[in-house]
Amino acid sequence: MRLATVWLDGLWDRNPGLIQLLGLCPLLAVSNTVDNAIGLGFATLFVLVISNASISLIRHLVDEAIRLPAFVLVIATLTTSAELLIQAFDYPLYQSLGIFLPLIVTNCLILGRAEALARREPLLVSTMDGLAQGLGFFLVLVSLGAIREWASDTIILAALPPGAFIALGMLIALHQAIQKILKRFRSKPQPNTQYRRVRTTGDIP
Amino acid sequence: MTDLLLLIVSAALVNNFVLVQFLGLCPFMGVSSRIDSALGMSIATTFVLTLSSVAAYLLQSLLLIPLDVMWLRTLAFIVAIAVAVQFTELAVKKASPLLHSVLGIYLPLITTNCAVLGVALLNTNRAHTLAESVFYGIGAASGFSLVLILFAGVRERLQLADIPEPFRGASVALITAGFMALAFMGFSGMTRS
Amino acid sequence: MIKRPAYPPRDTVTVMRSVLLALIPGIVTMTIFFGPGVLFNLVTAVLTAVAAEALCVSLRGRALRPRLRDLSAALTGVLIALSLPQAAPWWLTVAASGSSIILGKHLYGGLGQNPVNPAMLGYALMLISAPVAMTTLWINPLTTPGFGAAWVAYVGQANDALTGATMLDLYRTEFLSLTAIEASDHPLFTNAHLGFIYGYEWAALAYLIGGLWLIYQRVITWHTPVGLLVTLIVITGFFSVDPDTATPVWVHLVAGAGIFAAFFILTDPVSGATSPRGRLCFAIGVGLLTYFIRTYGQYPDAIAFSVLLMNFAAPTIDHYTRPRIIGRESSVKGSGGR
Amino acid sequence: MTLRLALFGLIAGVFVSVIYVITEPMIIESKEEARTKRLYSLAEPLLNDGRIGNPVNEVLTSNAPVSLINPLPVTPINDGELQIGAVIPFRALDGYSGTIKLLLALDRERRIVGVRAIDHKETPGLGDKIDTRKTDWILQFNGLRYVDLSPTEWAVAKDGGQFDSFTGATITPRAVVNALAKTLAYVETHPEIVGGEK
Repeated sequence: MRLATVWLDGLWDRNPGLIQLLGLCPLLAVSNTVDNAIGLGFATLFVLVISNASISLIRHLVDEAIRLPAFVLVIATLTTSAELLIQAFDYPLYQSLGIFLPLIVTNCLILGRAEALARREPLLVSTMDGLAQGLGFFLVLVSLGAIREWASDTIILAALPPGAFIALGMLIALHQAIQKILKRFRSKPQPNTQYRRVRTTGDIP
Repeated sequence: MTDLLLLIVSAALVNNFVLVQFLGLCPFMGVSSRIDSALGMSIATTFVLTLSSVAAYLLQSLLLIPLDVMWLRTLAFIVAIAVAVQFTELAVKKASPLLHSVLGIYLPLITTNCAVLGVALLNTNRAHTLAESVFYGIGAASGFSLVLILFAGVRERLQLADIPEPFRGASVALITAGFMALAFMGFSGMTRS
Repeated sequence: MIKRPAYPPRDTVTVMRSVLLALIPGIVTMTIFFGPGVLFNLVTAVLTAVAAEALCVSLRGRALRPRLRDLSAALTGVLIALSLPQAAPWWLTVAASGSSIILGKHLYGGLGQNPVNPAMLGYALMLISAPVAMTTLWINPLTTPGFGAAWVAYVGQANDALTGATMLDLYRTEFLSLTAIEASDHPLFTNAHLGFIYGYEWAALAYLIGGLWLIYQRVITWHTPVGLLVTLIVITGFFSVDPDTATPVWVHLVAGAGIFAAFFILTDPVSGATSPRGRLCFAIGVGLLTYFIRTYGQYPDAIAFSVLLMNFAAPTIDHYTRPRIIGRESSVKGSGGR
Repeated sequence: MTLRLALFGLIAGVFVSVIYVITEPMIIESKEEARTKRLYSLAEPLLNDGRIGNPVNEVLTSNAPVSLINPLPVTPINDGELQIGAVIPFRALDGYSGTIKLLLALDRERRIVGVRAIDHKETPGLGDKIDTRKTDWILQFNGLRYVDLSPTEWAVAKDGGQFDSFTGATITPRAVVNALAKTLAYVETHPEIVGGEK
């Protein structure tokens, strides 16, 4: 039951790309083609799953004072590894992802999951959460890539920066519209939306 | 000198960090609901961005290149940025408790602002000199601050608008940011480098 | 006719009707020099705008009649039609007008709530999305097409002989290697009546008359048009020291959408700044940006981009120029500090 | 606690180093393969027989056009010991939005094997049609030699030359054609760059 919620949250109810608005920078920057989107989506998924798993494993070893630097260290190590692996296996992809590959380090989604969940939960739940959130992010990234690449044949704007913002805005509107319809059919009330948001994007008074 | 000024114009307007290069979007969406908080975030980011541009340059030319460990770049930079943020916080706290009470809350957010790491990486990718790194950092920061403050103003106004239900919240904010990026396309092609 | 009101008209219908009336001289002149394509654009854009307005209002389940009677959609249609190339195919006009109303206006909840000028948003969206159509289908006023040729252009097969780039564009691309004297030998200059550019001089005059009438009617104030036009004259004058490389002042003033925008676009009360001082800042900003984008940018007429940029700056301008209500906020003007 | 953090740092460093040591040879190979692939799409007919040699820097004479950087990094293409052509970079400085960087592949008879725009900031939808991802415009030069046309014919149609430009943009195709013509004219007088003789 617990794992089912984790999956539903990651893929739909609290999708990182559409609801939590985490990892916006790569989402918009790398969604100009499907190939780039798939490449960065996989890299992010890889880093997220392993970082969630390893942070869950070391969760008893870190205390408040060194929590943040330790997490950043874990994520940076994994990102550098992903960078090296992509260079080794698909150099053109490495070139077209540019700085957004190393910037996985600062993807708020990854640090966010570490802070919100992995530092408290056991290995299985943390890994599953990483997989679910990462897959949710991957799917939004790839669909955005597909929409933009397909539309850019007729509308040049779709391939350019404004097109990225507008396309994601439209996707979110679609998600909200579908969510509203779904609400009517669900018997149980919506999960509490006052989730603890990570400090990286929180709205500051 | 002209080249350095053009570098600022390029990073601030033509290739605006937020709207064209998609860097620093999380604080752009997160901290832009009021002009005053946007202003605080801008000042803090400008400071850290310039500082970390210099730090990354020194780290690269004094440590990474001589030791031939360029592949540790990402790891080294993120640590340097974390240290720079920490240092800024301490310095501000000592120098002016008043300033610290205003900027303090923004400082921890900056470690994960991808514009900060982004500017360091771009500086090394483009093989900028020390002066170029500093000016590029200033340009990036002013571009970030400019759009953050303007966007905050627009969002204050949007809060009063009767927006159709599915578009409320993040959706209309992103589409409006898209229109802002559209307006910024007017600057495209302005610096010929 | 409408009498000069003693106080500014508050009612939307009256304002919209006055602005539409003030545009009539411009529309007539444009049609004389640029052919019936202007009217085709006009009809298409207005019909699309009104249809899009009706669609959006009914989708939200609001009352339809008051929205259609306030003429605001029709005005947006007219403004976008007058901004588009005169040989634009129908789909371009439909797309521009439709996106103006849907994305520029109803996304934000309709009349009075849009942060940017809908017509300029539609124009900029089209300029980026269909740059070839937007930059090459301008009618050369020396070869005004008849009804038949205009219709052929309208259905999408414009005759190359009738169309080309705008005068501002020619200065950027074709006149580069010429001296100022050689450039002024262009037939559009030698045929001109008032010494400006053939066709454009009368259109500019007609818009000016309409605009002055609007000021007389107190529909708009002088701040915006004066702010834009004076800025444009001063900055282009300042930078045209070398006439061989700079685009002359009068070309900046007359050839683009300068005068049209000064009276009819920038004066949009919703998306601009509110206080008189704010409006002046807004108009000066548009003028400066227009010059720099026209001179160094990638896209020819910069008015649309400049207006959009200043629309986004307007709330911030308001934030710092708005007269504060005493006692409600500590008013440290310009500092923004608390 | 600081000690523990330093320990984490050490583990992280070792972990990354291990990955680096494993992947390094693969990265070098992958980089080289990517370079070959890019050249292959440009100079396919030459590479059917030839192999890509190591780049050499060719010092140009003082009459070299601005379209060529000096010294010029030339990538020779060899068939056994014999050079059968070369790939050279050139640039058009007068594009609509700054410099357009291009690559040119020539065989030893100085016939164009391929031209590609590899970096430019031309307006999307207008000037960017020089890019093979948008249109095939730039392929029209394939198979031509500089001497096949008179110098005045090496220009866009609008300037009285042989080459059609595309609708909406004049500056970009003009810049590319002019830079190409200047480059070809220079190579014509210095055929040793592509392995040929006068």
